[in-house]
Amino acid sequence: MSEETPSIRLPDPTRLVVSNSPHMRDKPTIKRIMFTVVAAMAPACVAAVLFFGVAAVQTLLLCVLSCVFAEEGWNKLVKRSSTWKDGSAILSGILLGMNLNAGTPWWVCLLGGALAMILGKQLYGGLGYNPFNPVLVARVGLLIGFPGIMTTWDKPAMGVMAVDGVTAATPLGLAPGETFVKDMLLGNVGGCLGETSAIALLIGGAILLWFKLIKWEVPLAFIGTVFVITGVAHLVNPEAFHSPFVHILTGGLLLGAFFMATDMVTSPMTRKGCWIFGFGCGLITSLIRLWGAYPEGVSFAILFMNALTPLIDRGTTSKPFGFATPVKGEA
Amino acid sequence: MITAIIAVGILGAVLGVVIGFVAKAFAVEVDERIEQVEELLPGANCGGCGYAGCADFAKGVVAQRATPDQCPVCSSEDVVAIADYLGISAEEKEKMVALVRCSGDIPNTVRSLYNGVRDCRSAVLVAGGAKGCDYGCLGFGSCAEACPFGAIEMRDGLAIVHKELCVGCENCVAACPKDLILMVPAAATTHVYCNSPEKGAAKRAVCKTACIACRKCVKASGEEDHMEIDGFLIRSNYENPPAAELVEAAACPTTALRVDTEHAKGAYQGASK
Amino acid sequence: MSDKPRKFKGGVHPNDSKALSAHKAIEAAPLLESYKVIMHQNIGAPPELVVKKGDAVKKGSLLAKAGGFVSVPLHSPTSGVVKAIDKVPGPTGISVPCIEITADGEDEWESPFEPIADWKNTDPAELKQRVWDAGVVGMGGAGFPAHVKLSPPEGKTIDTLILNGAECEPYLTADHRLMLERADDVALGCAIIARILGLETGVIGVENNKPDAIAALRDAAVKHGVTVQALPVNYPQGAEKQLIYAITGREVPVGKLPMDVGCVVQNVASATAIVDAVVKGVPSIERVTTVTGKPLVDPGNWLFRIGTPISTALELAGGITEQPAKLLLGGPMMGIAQSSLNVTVMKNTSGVLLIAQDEVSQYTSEPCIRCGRCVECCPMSILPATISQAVENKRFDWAEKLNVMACIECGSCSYSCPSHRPLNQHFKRAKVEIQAGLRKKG
Amino acid sequence: MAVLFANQERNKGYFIMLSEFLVITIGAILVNNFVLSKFLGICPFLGVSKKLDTALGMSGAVIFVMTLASLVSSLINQFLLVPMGLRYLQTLVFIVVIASLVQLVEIILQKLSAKLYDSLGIFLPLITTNCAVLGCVVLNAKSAPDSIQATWYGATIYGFCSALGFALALILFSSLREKLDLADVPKAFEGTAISLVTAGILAMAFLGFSGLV
Repeated sequence: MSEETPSIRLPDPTRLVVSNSPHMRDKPTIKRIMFTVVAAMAPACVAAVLFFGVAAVQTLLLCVLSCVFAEEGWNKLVKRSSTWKDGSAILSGILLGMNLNAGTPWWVCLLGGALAMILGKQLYGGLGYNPFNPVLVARVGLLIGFPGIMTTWDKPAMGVMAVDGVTAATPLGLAPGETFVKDMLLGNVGGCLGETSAIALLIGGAILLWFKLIKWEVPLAFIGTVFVITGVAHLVNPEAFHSPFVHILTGGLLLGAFFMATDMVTSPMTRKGCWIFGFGCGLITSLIRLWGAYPEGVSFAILFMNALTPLIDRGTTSKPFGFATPVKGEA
Repeated sequence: MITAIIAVGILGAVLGVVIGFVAKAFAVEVDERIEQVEELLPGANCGGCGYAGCADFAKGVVAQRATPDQCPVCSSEDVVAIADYLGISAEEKEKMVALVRCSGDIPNTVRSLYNGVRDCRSAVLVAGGAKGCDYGCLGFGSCAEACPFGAIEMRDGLAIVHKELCVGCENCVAACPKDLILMVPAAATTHVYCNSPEKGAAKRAVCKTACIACRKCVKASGEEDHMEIDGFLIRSNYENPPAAELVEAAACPTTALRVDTEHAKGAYQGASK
Repeated sequence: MSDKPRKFKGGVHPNDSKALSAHKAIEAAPLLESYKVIMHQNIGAPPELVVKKGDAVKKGSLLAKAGGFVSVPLHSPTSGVVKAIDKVPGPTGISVPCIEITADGEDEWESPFEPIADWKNTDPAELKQRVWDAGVVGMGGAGFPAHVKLSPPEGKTIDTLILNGAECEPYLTADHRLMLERADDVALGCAIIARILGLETGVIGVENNKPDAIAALRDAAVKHGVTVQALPVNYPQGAEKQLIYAITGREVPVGKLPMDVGCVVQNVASATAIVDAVVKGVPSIERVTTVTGKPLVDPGNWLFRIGTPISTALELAGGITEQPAKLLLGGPMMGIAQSSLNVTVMKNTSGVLLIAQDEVSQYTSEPCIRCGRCVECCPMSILPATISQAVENKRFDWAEKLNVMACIECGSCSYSCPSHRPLNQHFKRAKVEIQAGLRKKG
Repeated sequence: MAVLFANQERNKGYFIMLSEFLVITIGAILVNNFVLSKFLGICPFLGVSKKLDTALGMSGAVIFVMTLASLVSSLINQFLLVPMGLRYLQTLVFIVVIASLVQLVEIILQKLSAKLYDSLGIFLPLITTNCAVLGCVVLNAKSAPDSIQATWYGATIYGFCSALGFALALILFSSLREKLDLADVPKAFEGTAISLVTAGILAMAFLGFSGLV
């Protein structure tokens, strides 16, 4: 007892923390999640640099820097605590870079970063509150503002560390019938930095799925819907419409399906909601690609579905445990 | 020209008949007096009257379920105006203000380390909150948030009522999970800022400004009966409230006895241990 | 009843850390000089005091009698004198009244009732009365009077008895040791409760991570005509509603009790307390409690009498090697943090746990990033993220619409939240506010 | 079935009509959305979008008024104003029709759902001056004489679909605003400011549909 063993050390009650249960926390933090996604982007970044050379490095760096500085500048301006270290601004920067083409002028990159971080995110109160994917807000904003710049793509030149100034159209803009499947898998086609190498994007997507950072329902429903709709269109009229494989492997579909549509903040939380979300993205993308004025519809589709997300979440809440069975012998 | 007049005229007549018919079929009675009373009310929707906002209160007043003076915000002239409008008599009532019966700000109290939602009603669900004293102000400002008139200031983790801004709506009373807030006559100026029924030593262990029931103030008030003794706690007798001079005469050793305006200015320091 | 238990939706898998104390046999704590028995140890009405200051009491003497149907009597843990009716810090942090007993060291026994050896031929009503007289409460944590659960109201038929031996809380091993060392009594308790309810048999549900306890129970169960059901390891497997679902496939409707789906759930520790009360004539004055945590020198399981201060429990475990961040009563998922060592062991104190500084950092709440992890793991299938945002904005009407009342406060959502949001505290608050609102409405 | 396919010529006519309806529907709801690409009816769009429930009520009211106004105005225009050479009275007559319809909705709503009536408040009578309703009616009256919109059924469908487009924008926007209610928006941007930003981004998203029809 206490008299026999006075040397026993007991906790100092004044240094005990009181807080609500639970008193254990799982390991993942926002920072960890963000940097895992950054790591998942790495293969696509490497592929982009391989194909587009120094210009790709420049675009990516500019975007990341502008995002980080825009976020920090805003936080300073409205006197909020610094948030760039959580990694979300860096991730947005990389994603924005992947959505631009290699030869994008420096000022467009900077403007894009500011649009994404301030208009798309900080005006709403920062991470977690933005209803739209900030990167897509920036991309669509730039696309509407500078359609010329945003739709001229450099032709990739494997191994050449400088852009030769030759431009190429995205395969979606070319006449159907030509097949690029092998080139597209590797990434040897025109397009934005992140739109070219399907294999690199698939590796990244696999990483995200492995760490359970994205819900598999979204990319599956998204890509599946595009495949089915464009497939039917291609079967009906192969002259006018590309084969579904072209649709899947080209443009920002893989990038969008794995990295943009799955953004946690702006996609539904429920599994059922994710199916609907993915299906909606796929449907709108296909509509715009097949009949719309823009050759590419992924950004618009995701942005539109972002707006639908609160409604989807509301409509797909599953019945709480204990609501499923009626009470026996009671009205 | 004629055709135009006739066409528009017929059109108007037809539409008028339809609307008239529908208006009759779907008629709803509205008492105009309700709107008038609502105009006269302050429109703060503070709920201090016990009704859900001013519109609801106006309905109650017109239906004679409530009396105009139940509105804590209305000045007496407003009350008379409403009463005159409805042709009922108005009674004068004494103005009441809120009193936070605690003086334990951060420098004067022992606190436990608390990690969680910074809101009194949430904090009190976890280990009784963040202060050593079970009865004291938690200092997360739920009352200040509840006050529609900005009369409560949070200073050093203690809620302080600015009497001149308080209209007596009692929203803060319901907001405090520790039942610390008492409505007292605005005329009373001197209060004991403590609400702990614990023994003196137990109180002193956690707070430097607790009332330790030394009864100096009771003695100083002499025969006048200004103070009430309630176990280990002394209160002002609000039937016969003490004057500000009592504070000096009593020389409260813990400064729990205070004049409200001076308290709001932060003029008191806790007793050194 | 299927052989394979169902898996309830959601749940988390925290590191269980049970190895610290799972191998330590239950030791009886030595007799102390004084005990501070907290008066109100059950959910429901507080008991009424029957002793006064200066009274001499024996071990087992009645200290307070039940203050209503949903209330249980309180008995003295040892012989001695009632020194004072005092106050001690209660488990929720607020000081509560207690009866302080100075032990005379004799530990003289006075049974308040006779043992019932032939329980098989005793009237179930008498057995139930005995459970009440002995002051048995739900010893898993809630402290709900056991006899109330055994008294289904008119018109409700009970067809399943479940003994809860899941012990899904990390760190805790008290039930594990109890099931291992007193397997026979656990099975016997199950049989006695079954008789009170008029049932033939009962099921003992045990999580798969206690294979030795399952083996021991299986042998004993055959003897007493009850069955043992191994359950998958998934927190909160031991929550009443999830346990009933796992074993019977029935969902207890929100706001209803297990009785409403024909089930009664008792903790295994309550079952042994009932055996003590019926067969040995001993009231509920002691319990097995795990004293554990990484900062402790020698964690283990002890048989404490009620009223033992936590400081004594920590001394028995050899004291600490480093200052812990938190002291908890109960497990790390649902336990209550304490800021005083004067809290005493109660009938429902299943564990005394120290959490090391490096195990739980002081967290700051960050905005929700809508990752959906809380939605995935919520065993009640509600939307924790949305509800917490509603509560943050004081929109309790909204929270109610989102079924916050279904929340069982298991803490899985807060555990899994990467933004470290105090979700559970928000829900607790919302439930209190909504209930207060309902009371106001009448 | 055989009868249906017997008259090739007539079937072709149906098909063309059907595709024309489709064009009107998609055009009015998505591509030329009244709120987000024509920027008509912004007043209730911002005014009653704070809560989803009121937005739903407002949507219902607008759908009712816009469909009926299109039908009635088209009939009056086609069979009264045009034959009598009173085209110059169009605006006047349309406003009278809309005002009466709004009055009807108001009276009926006050009786049937006083709560919704209260929450819509001033915006209910303001449907009268809602440029979306008048715009829709005027667009019908101004459409090419051989287009489907010039017929009374085409006009009604156009009115109904335009109202649906308005409802879609309003409901989307209100669900977003409910979410914004919980957001930690900087003080300077709280309320209408952030709502307008959101409306802008929503309009950008709708821009993607351009060229669909």
